[in-house]
Amino acid sequence: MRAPDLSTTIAGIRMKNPLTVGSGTYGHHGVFGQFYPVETMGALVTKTIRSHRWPGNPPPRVHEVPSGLHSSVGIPCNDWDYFVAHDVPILKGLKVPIIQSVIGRTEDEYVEIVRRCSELGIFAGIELNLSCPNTKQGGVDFGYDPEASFHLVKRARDATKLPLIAKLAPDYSLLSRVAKSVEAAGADAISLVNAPRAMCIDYRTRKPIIGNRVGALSGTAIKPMAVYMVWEVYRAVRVPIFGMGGVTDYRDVIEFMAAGARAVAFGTINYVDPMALPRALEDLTTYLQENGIEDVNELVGAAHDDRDELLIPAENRLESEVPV
Amino acid sequence: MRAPDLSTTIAGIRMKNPLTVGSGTYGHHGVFGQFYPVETMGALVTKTIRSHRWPGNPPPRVHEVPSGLHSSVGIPCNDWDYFVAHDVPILKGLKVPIIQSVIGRTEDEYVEIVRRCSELGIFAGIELNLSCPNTKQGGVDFGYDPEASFHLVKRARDATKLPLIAKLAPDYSLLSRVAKSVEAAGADAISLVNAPRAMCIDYRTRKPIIGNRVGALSGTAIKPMAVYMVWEVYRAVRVPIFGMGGVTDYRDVIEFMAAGARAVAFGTINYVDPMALPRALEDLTTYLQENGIEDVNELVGAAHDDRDELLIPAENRLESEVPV
Amino acid sequence: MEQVFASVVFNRHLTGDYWLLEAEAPALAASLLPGQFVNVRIEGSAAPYLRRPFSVYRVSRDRRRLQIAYKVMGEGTGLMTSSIRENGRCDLIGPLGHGFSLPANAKRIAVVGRGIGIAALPTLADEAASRGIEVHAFLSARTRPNLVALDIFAEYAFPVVTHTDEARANALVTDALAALAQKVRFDAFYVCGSNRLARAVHALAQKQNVPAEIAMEQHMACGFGDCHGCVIAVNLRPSRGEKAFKEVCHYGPVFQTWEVVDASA
Amino acid sequence: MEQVFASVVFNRHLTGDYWLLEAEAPALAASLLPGQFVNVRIEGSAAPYLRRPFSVYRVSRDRRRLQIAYKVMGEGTGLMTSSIRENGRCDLIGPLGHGFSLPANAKRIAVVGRGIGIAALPTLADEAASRGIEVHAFLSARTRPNLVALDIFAEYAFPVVTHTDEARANALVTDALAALAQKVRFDAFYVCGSNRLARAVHALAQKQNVPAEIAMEQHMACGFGDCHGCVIAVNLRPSRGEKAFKEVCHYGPVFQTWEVVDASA
Ligand SMILES: Cc1cc2nc3c(=O)[nH]c(=O)nc-3n(C[C@H](O)[C@H](O)[C@H](O)COP(=O)(O)OP(=O)(O)OC[C@H]3O[C@@H](n4cnc5c(N)ncnc54)[C@H](O)[C@@H]3O)c2cc1C
Ligand SMILES: Cc1cc2nc3c(=O)[nH]c(=O)nc-3n(C[C@H](O)[C@H](O)[C@H](O)COP(=O)(O)OP(=O)(O)OC[C@H]3O[C@@H](n4cnc5c(N)ncnc54)[C@H](O)[C@@H]3O)c2cc1C
Ligand SMILES: Cc1cc2nc3c(=O)[nH]c(=O)nc-3n(C[C@H](O)[C@H](O)[C@H](O)COP(=O)(O)O)c2cc1C
Ligand SMILES: Cc1cc2nc3c(=O)[nH]c(=O)nc-3n(C[C@H](O)[C@H](O)[C@H](O)COP(=O)(O)O)c2cc1C
Ligand code: FES
Ligand code: FES
Repeated sequence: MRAPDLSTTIAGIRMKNPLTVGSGTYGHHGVFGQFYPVETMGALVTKTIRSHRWPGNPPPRVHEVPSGLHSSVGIPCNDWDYFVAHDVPILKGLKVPIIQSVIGRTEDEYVEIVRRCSELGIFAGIELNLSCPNTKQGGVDFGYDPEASFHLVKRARDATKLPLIAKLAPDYSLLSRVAKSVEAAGADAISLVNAPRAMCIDYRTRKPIIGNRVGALSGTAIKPMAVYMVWEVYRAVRVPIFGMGGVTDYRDVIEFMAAGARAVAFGTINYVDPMALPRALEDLTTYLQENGIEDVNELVGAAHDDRDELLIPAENRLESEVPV
Repeated sequence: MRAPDLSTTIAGIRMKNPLTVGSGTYGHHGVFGQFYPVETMGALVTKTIRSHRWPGNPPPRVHEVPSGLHSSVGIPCNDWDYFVAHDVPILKGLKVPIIQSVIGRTEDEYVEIVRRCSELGIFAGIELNLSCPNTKQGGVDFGYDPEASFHLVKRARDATKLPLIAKLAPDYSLLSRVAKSVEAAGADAISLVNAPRAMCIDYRTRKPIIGNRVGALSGTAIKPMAVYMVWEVYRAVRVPIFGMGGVTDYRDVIEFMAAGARAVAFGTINYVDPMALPRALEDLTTYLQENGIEDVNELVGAAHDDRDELLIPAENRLESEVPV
Repeated sequence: MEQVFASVVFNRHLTGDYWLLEAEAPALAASLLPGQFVNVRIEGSAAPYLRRPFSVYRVSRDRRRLQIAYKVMGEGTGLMTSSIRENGRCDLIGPLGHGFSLPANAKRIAVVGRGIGIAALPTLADEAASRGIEVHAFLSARTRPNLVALDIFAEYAFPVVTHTDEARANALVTDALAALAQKVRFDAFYVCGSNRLARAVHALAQKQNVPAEIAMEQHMACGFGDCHGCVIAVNLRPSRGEKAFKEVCHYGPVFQTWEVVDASA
Repeated sequence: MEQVFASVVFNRHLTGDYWLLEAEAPALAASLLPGQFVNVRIEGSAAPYLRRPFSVYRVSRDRRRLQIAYKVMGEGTGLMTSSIRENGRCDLIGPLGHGFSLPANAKRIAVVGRGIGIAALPTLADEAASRGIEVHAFLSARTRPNLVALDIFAEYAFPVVTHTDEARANALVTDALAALAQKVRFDAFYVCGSNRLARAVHALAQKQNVPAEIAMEQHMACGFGDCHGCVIAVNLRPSRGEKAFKEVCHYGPVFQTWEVVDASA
């Protein structure tokens, strides 16, 4: 039997297989490939960077919960000159498409970091981490506000010719509307989910455990919600989706792809089982072979009986609903 | 040492302790107290009823996930006459405040079932399950729409003099706004969280596992998110909160109370460990004693260093923001 | 129905893919009726999350102990083999559900089981034997070692017809029953563990106008009627037509075959 | 640094609350430096979710095997006692972090440990012994059986001062060190397992102007620098002032005492 074709193109980025990593979950202080060659994956998504130095959140930053990780790292970051001097030369040497994740506290900061990253000429795409409170607009995350995310993505769109991926956090009420907003603003793909906000309180002290009080929840525990959200967004937009949230093995990869993801990211599992991605790649290949699937892209959206008979109502899909 | 005072009053309902059950997770076809006297708990929240007969969702309805339950039961319901003939006499016999949970597919259905339940004169309160798609308004759940939930609660408010509790599902972007809406509309308390939407896909068939395709996620897995949401809503509104989501033991009760819940509900755990609630009650009593806490209400909000130095920004708390 | 922390007498390999768990649980064993089940919690481990339902395989003569014969399928049953230990305890809820009914003046019945379905039949055989009813067993499995309970039917010298896929992949064990039923009269049929066998038994029962019961399975959350999770579609009348969802743990696991055969079609 | 599925030589109770795990892992053992650690995955169970970090307690002479001395604290270490079995395998990542450094011409050092902190010291003692450096050990624990590693220091006939809370609740084992340090010269101090002892050692080291190192602990997700989860606040200069967050798994676990003492205050 012919070897299945694992390659895919997402947001114009050609990947030799649909597997990648969640921003911030792979890569050691600029060192990649500690456990296997980084070229094993279809694309590398790097840790989110900012336009300025940032120490990150106070410890403790991580706390184990059943089937998951509760954490609040706060996206620590060196300054731009350090990044250029230290990280860029390393990234240049990698033979894998690199998607650089970026964040800002304001629209201007987002645009600035997008522009700088673009100019480096080494990235295959840029991922906008929209999980930052928009302090000018009442502190709701950009990614939780259809209008703010529209404007932000639109300005980032104007600042770069690179494929632009908007990364959304889990949400229920506005998820599809935000997805449509970023699509309308020119995002080439949507990445979801970022880790949802969460809190653990120590019953002895009755105070939050994590230094930042509010943290995130990631890992296996969030998978059923993440799969649902990919499924919902797949029905709401036409741009491709990077799916993630609790992926641990090839079965999860298939689950996310069937829900509608064209590429799938390994996140928290990289901390626990660093060989999870290469193993999943092997197992996925075997699965495709055993099931007579010649092209991995056939898996995309397979859980939808009929993509056009959409469960979320038609009104929500009207272009006019997108804030402009 | 004096025995600690476990009693609390929430939404005007006097409970001899702050423990209750999540709607739909306790009570067997109108039979209560299979494992322990229902009077053990501070209040009984019954399974959501509708104003009409409803078969519920097709099987399979339940599926185990790591640290949680994925389910879609669909709130099956007998008709009103059956409820009056069969359930009401049983409920009348219970010596515990009963909060009847209700749902409708339209505002009118909600109002109708609230009115009928009120007239029975046997309930201590009514919980509005807002997790129903508002088909007239694009299919978004009432509870995910600040305006729709405001109008709905307002009409329910006019239809009953009983304490009214609005039950919200997990959300990020609009949660506080919805909480403020229902408070402004006259809800006496907020119950959260209902189980968030989720999906599991069988990697072999690549189709959703649950008959309804979309289901809910409940149990331990959602606890860190639920605690966060209680914490956030506690900072956004002044009405008391019934906290729930993955509670398994007294430590979780303390966690939810410290986050801001005045009463705490046991949900999915009732299926697995039906004696969890009475055991938690005992352990909570010991904890209070060992920590020299004389009144259980002292736990409420203990995780907040300063309730008035609110993390969610002031703009979000303006009454003018509430849709009217 | 109650929750019991039963003390484990033994938990060991039985035959084929099966393990046999015996526990001291007088409160459950005393009142257990044939075909009822228990819901087992795997303690000391955060996973699995839910209980696991199992038919009671056997009750000791003094009605103090009960047995479960379980097939190692996935995570839960896998952990049961290692975590439930002799002299340890086992968290059980039971007896659950509605079991088999034996017609008042029955003389002879046929029980048909396949795979793990067979595990529901010994309690019925014991009850039948105690009432002097003759039981004919028709048992089917993938492989010979997976034919559990042969020893139990042998105890009573009840005739047993067996079938394995290794031997005759496409035949049905009910073929032998159909043939026999032309010669001797059965007062009731019981089937468990296979849709194909259920349809065959139901057809035969209809033709002969005798009652036929089937023990059903469905994924469960609670096992005691509180979650509404374990429904199957059932016919409300033998003539079909109107249908409803019914909880297997509460209205079943035993149903009339006409209630369930073709109900979800 | 690599992931290894080490074959388990034994895993048994050591003393007090401690267990001792020995595994065949030449790839890790060969390159391991004193004070480095490994991150253990508890296999075959969905919980716990994360790995558990442990100092390497000892490396065999042939540098093929390594040992971990672990205290049974919670779910993870509890499961380690039952799920890691002789001849089974153990999923390890290591060697991790930066370990202790011995000054070039050191003749005599003092190691101070309390509780599980003691488990980080034997690899240092072994290295010192091999370089002919004399080690004085000052070990403290809640109870006498929890004083692990006494046998190891005895092997080399290194002098050991012990302290238990049972015996003298409020005294510090460093009191003895401070007294001795007035008479003999130590070329370096090492401390692990207690903030109070760390402060005392640091003060002494400053007074005597000798280097002092401390092995730190922090809750970890990955253990190999990828998650930025295990930071502590550190002083960037001995004179204090500017501070930064540094990852214990990457920049530590061993730090200079001036880096960490009072840094988070
Ligand atoms: C009333 C009843 C009686 C049963 N009696 C027996 C018996 O006597 N002997 C025996 O070996 N098995 C019996 N089963 C089936 C048994 O419950 C499953 O094999 C077992 O739950 C599998 O658990 P697992 O974790 O090993 O498998 P997994 O496949 O990992 O389980 C995943 C989930 O699916 C559920 N599940 C899997 N298979 C079944 C099934 N067939 N029925 C219901 N839920 C299932 C599990 O409970 C769990 O929630 C019975 C089931 C029911 C409903
Ligand atoms: C670099 C390093 C070396 C260590 N060396 C040893 C050693 O040699 N012997 C030994 O007995 N212990 C050692 N520890 C502590 C050991 O990691 C914890 O005791 C263990 O993780 C507890 O796990 P648990 O599941 O039993 O406890 P739980 O309290 O249930 O663990 C819950 C969570 O907290 C974390 N945690 C709990 N205590 C600690 C701690 N002290 N440090 C870091 N994380 C913790 C766990 O890893 C887990 O994520 C070391 C820790 C670090 C960071
Ligand atoms: C410790 C940690 C750090 C993370 N850092 C980032 C980050 O810098 N940027 C980002 O977009 N997502 C970040 N994430 C989110 C992950 O990329 C991913 O979206 C999320 O964890 C869900 O996937 P998972 O459950 O597989 O981990 C981080 C997650 C964790 C746990
Ligand atoms: C099977 C099942 C049925 C439920 N039925 C209802 C219901 O009828 N009405 C309602 O408001 N919530 C219902 N819930 C939600 C619970 O009351 C609770 O809000 C949720 O499950 C979170 O708590 P838990 O994680 O402790 O279960 C149901 C949950 C489950 C798992
Ligand atoms: S399993 Fe809960 S109702 Fe049957
Ligand atoms: S534990 Fe992940 S960086 Fe240290």
